[in-house]
Amino acid sequence: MTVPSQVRARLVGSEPVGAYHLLTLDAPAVAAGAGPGQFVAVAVGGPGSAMLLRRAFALYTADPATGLVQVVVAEHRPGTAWLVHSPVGTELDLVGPLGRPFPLPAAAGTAVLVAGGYGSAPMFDLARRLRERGSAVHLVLGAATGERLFGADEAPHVADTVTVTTDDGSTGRRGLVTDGLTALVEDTAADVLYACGPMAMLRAVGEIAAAYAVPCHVAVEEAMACGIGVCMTCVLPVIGADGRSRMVRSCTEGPVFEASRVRWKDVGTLPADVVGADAMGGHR
Amino acid sequence: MTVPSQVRARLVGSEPVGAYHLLTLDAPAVAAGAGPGQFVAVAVGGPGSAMLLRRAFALYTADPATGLVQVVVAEHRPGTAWLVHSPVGTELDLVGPLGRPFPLPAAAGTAVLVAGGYGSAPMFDLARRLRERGSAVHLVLGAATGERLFGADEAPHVADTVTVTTDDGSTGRRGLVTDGLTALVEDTAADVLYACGPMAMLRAVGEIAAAYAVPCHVAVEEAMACGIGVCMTCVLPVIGADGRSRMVRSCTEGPVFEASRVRWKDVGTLPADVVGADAMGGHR
Amino acid sequence: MTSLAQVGMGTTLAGVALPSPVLTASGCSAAGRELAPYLDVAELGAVVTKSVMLRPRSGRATPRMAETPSGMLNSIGLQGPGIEAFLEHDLPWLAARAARAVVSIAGGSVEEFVQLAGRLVGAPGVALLEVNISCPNVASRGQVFACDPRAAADVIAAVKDAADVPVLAKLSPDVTDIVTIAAACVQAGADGLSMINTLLGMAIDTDTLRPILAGITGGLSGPAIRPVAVRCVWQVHAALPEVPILGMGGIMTGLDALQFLLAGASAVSVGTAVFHDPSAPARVARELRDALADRGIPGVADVVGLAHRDGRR
Amino acid sequence: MTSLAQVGMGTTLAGVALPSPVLTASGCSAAGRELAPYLDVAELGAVVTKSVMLRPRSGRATPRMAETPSGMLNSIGLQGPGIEAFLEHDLPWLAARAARAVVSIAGGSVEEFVQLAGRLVGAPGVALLEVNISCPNVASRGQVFACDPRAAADVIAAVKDAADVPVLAKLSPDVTDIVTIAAACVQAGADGLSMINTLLGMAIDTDTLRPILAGITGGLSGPAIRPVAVRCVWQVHAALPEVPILGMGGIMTGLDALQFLLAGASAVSVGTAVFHDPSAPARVARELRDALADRGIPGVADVVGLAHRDGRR
Ligand SMILES: Cc1cc2nc3c(=O)[nH]c(=O)nc-3n(C[C@H](O)[C@H](O)[C@H](O)COP(=O)(O)OP(=O)(O)OC[C@H]3O[C@@H](n4cnc5c(N)ncnc54)[C@H](O)[C@@H]3O)c2cc1C
Ligand SMILES: Cc1cc2nc3c(=O)[nH]c(=O)nc-3n(C[C@H](O)[C@H](O)[C@H](O)COP(=O)(O)OP(=O)(O)OC[C@H]3O[C@@H](n4cnc5c(N)ncnc54)[C@H](O)[C@@H]3O)c2cc1C
Ligand SMILES: Cc1cc2nc3c(=O)[nH]c(=O)nc-3n(C[C@H](O)[C@H](O)[C@H](O)COP(=O)(O)O)c2cc1C
Ligand SMILES: Cc1cc2nc3c(=O)[nH]c(=O)nc-3n(C[C@H](O)[C@H](O)[C@H](O)COP(=O)(O)O)c2cc1C
Ligand code: FES
Ligand code: FES
Repeated sequence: MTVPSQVRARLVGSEPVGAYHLLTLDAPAVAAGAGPGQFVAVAVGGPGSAMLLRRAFALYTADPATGLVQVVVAEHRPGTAWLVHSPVGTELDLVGPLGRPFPLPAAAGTAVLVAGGYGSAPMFDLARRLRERGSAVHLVLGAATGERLFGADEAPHVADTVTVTTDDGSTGRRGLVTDGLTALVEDTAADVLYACGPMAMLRAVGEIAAAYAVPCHVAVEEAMACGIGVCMTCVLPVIGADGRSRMVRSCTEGPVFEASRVRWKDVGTLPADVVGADAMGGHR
Repeated sequence: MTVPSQVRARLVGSEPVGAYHLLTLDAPAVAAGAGPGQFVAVAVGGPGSAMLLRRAFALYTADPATGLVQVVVAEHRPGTAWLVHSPVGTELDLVGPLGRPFPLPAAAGTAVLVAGGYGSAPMFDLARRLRERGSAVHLVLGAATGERLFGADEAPHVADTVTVTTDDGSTGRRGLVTDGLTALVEDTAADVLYACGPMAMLRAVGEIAAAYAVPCHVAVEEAMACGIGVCMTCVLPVIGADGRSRMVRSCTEGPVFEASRVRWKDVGTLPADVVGADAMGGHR
Repeated sequence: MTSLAQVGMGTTLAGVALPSPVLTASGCSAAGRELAPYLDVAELGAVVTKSVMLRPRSGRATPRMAETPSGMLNSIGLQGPGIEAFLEHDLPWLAARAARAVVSIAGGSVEEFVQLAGRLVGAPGVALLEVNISCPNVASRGQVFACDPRAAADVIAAVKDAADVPVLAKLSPDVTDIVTIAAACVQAGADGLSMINTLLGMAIDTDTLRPILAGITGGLSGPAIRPVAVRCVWQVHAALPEVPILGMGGIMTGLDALQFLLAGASAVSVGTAVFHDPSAPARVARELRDALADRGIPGVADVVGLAHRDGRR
Repeated sequence: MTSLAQVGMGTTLAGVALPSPVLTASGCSAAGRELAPYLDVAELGAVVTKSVMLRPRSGRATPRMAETPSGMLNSIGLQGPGIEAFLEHDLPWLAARAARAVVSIAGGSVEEFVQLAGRLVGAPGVALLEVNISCPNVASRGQVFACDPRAAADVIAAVKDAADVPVLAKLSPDVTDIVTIAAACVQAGADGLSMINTLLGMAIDTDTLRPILAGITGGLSGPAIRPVAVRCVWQVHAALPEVPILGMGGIMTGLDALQFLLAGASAVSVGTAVFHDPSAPARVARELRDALADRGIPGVADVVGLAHRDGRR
């Protein structure tokens, strides 16, 4: 795995794209060797900021040749607001690439990629890499509204087929991103699924994959305080190779997990059979 | 006295001037009715700032016709650093005009104005007003270095004579601003002194004024948490009309005081004869 | 969505009806007069006045404050003109504007507290007394009343006897178990609790290599302490759900105020925020009203303590 | 001005010589390994490891954190693999890199602490034990050891007996009188004190109208609490000037670290700052060295507790 770097990265581009902002950063050390599904952690608020914690963003592009990386940011609360309003030229403190990338299959085959909202960001690089290795790629993009789709225009360039859905029908098919997925998996005889987006979507994709006994890799999004594996805030219950469940760090052991390993319905709870749950007293 | 306003003021100009930054703000409500010696209090750091307290700056200009006010800012620590690096167009939260201005004499006469460093900021408007009322104005500007003089070029336009001193002799006469002051007061038969600058300088000017029995108005600079009179952080021991000393707020009852009223050597202490010192227990 | 006009902003604090749940905090708005350029004091829930003592007090030497990350330290030393001047100049100004006063009193002995409460009997516009027990008790070598349940209770019981309006005990967070102190005050007759006062803190000047404050230690306030304040309100409301709470500590926005109401406060005080924004108490009330409307909540009374229950009503 | 190379960065903590006064803080750098891309763990004063318990622990449900103004709340619940895995995987990694380990231990009973100390006897690279007594005592209905002088002393005395390295007692600021707890720990044999642990706090989600943390309350850390931490170090050093202190709480910069040394700490831990800047412990040490050089101070030893004395040496 690539060793992450901490760099001061110049913001060289910042432009609105639909409901999002596309930020381009000059960060050669981060761009070198980053894989799709990895993320960067950005300090926000500038000097004198009351915001201590970094914000995590999946890499949309990472070009070792130019040294540029791009992220797609949804303006949410103060940290992301500061980021999207930072003028070009701002120096950002960036750590990355972090986490494990989507694993690429050993042999060429047929992959279905499913993304919700800005969850599409890592899918373009993933699609390119899969096609480079000879796989067929079918890309499904969904969002609440057309504005919240990211990359629908670019999609046909990286995928063999593209399906677009929106909850309100403003763009593409009306409905959930998962609605036509069963048919697609069947029709394309998919032998691997990849997904990135809201937890409910990941879970649904994972269930479809399980029904067809197809491997499914999903990138989760858990609140992270450190992003580098030292704080234990970003955990979720994951079943290990030994069949036992553990609270696993999504920043270092994820954000990409095999969907069948994640105990979706127990996320946000402490299942009694998780390793070490029996030892929990009232400690904080 | 003018009632202060709280306004969102657009930064319309920001330029380095020697060691300082001259900031121009569009703030008609503040500009209307401000007098020399009054100040504004500016919130710093933008949204998500860890800096809670406003920073105080003396008004350099306040033009009711254009609605513009100007302040001269020395970059010191994070709050002033943020201010001087704020791009033109930034909206600043401004409260002012605050405090009491320098009192103007009832009759025309001869005034000596003494300023140290950015303490000259309020002196130009004061000089103009004194001359409008027929007074002769002698302006003494001093600073550690030539870089830290503010307004030496403008000075001849507002004063009858200008004396410039620097500690290092890089501009004007070498020495302290107070060095030639006794002679000047004597030569001009000054009948009022005004001063703004570091505490040690104010005290020295006050002593010279006392020696010649000339009234002397000085603008002090005490650390202020609120600037509007509600917190009691900005006090110094001042002798009242009844001869008794009190801890007096420099934001509302100052920043301009009659020098002979200030107990200079007791600033930063709690003199036992101050009203209410006898009641002090261990309360915080 | 509830329409803005429909949001019920009235609240009841220790039996006293207030038109708004947003008050000033003691020591952060003097006696209200200085805020007049920035807001209408009569529209506030009440003006909580700077703690007044019997005699005039000079306060401490300067420096009296230090800015800290998202907070500040103060060591004012309860500077003030004493109760007589307060009765003569401050209360009448508020009464003339139909503003409600919550008068904060401070003393070094039970007797001083009692005298203060006595002097305030019948004074115009006094809605409540707030008893600042974060004062050193002269009789026990300066131990702060609020740090000892018995000392706290003694003060409250005595003030309760002397006062003609409901009494709030103002608690310090600098204790091992705030619920014990709260319960002692309630037992002694407190009609409600104000919490929290500042945390004891200090800062050292890395140039002079000495403490910044002339008083060495000082009280930490501002958003930095808000999580501690919300926790105190939560704990006390959980243990004593019937006891009215005036919550404070780091409130800067309407959503901050909402956190305190959800934790169990019936009203809130806005303190240090005034130094950042002199219109803060009025702005916080507006923002709170907007937040309630956005969430379709009919009024303040509907959210008090709600976070202890099911969440979404 | 002292030249940079001349500044003596070595310090002695509870009798143990450390090459730098800047350490990590327990729970904020795991066991050091994850910091390797950002700094050289061997150059740190020591790595203070996440509090380890006897058995593997899952930690709490999520959400486990909330950002607050200049701080954060955490409610991890001491997730960890237990002492055996720690001895097998974590300590050897540090020892192989010639890094010093301060091993933090946590238990629910005196017996658990003793067993942990026993298992660590002879373990490689252990410079000190840090005893995290901010744990609920199972025997007294969950009251935190650090909040009761007797319970704290019992743990420390027992660990002291079992351990073969000097022992630091890690104190909680959530007490009425930290000096009493400090003195009890020292009396019981603590070779030094670590302070402070987090403050108990909480935050409420104004959308769900429920506490943010799954654990409801959590520990407040970061610059927000620095004034409280400096005050605790100051008070304890004033009362017990001979007792070595490892100071922590909101250290982000070299000047912040200097405040703790001036207040009386012989070394400092950098905790939450690591989440903001993974290189923080190394950066803080560099900035501290620069600050000492700028001030013409020969070394760390010259500033420990200096703010209690005349100021300018
Ligand atoms: C691995 C990963 C990849 C991500 N990729 C993207 C992306 O490509 N584009 C994008 O717009 N967003 C992405 N996010 C979510 C993004 O990190 C949050 O929206 C952002 O941190 C919110 O910051 P804020 O200041 O607006 O919100 P605040 O609510 O003020 O943030 C407060 C704290 O909570 C954390 N937090 C809040 N919401 C989230 C969230 N949804 N996920 C994780 N942490 C959160 C913040 O990091 C911060 O520490 C990703 C998150 C993770 C964990
Ligand atoms: C009435 C008045 C008029 C002033 N006029 C000017 C002016 O025209 N030009 C100018 O450059 N400066 C002026 N100052 C000083 C200016 O307010 C401080 O330099 C500035 O607040 C420092 O902010 P900082 O963030 O750089 O420093 P920090 O040290 O980070 O400030 C921390 C806190 O201390 C306060 N503080 C620090 N230094 C001072 C100081 N010297 N005086 C008052 N408060 C201080 C700040 O307001 C803030 O609350 C004036 C101060 C007062 C009281
Ligand atoms: C400068 C200052 C002076 C204060 N004076 C008093 C006081 O006289 N009496 C009192 O009970 N509390 C006093 N307080 C505490 C506040 O009323 C309030 O409890 C505390 O600051 C927390 O709220 P905040 O964070 O909104 O300021 C003072 C606080 C500050 C900052
Ligand atoms: C996420 C997190 C986990 C922590 N875990 C522990 C722990 O296991 N044991 C311990 O003694 N302190 C723990 N602490 C407390 C820190 O060691 C430190 O005392 C406190 O955070 C104050 O320092 P800081 O502000 O530099 O973080 C933890 C703090 C945080 C933020
Ligand atoms: S975010 Fe800190 S361990 Fe994952
Ligand atoms: S600065 Fe608050 S009273 Fe003067």
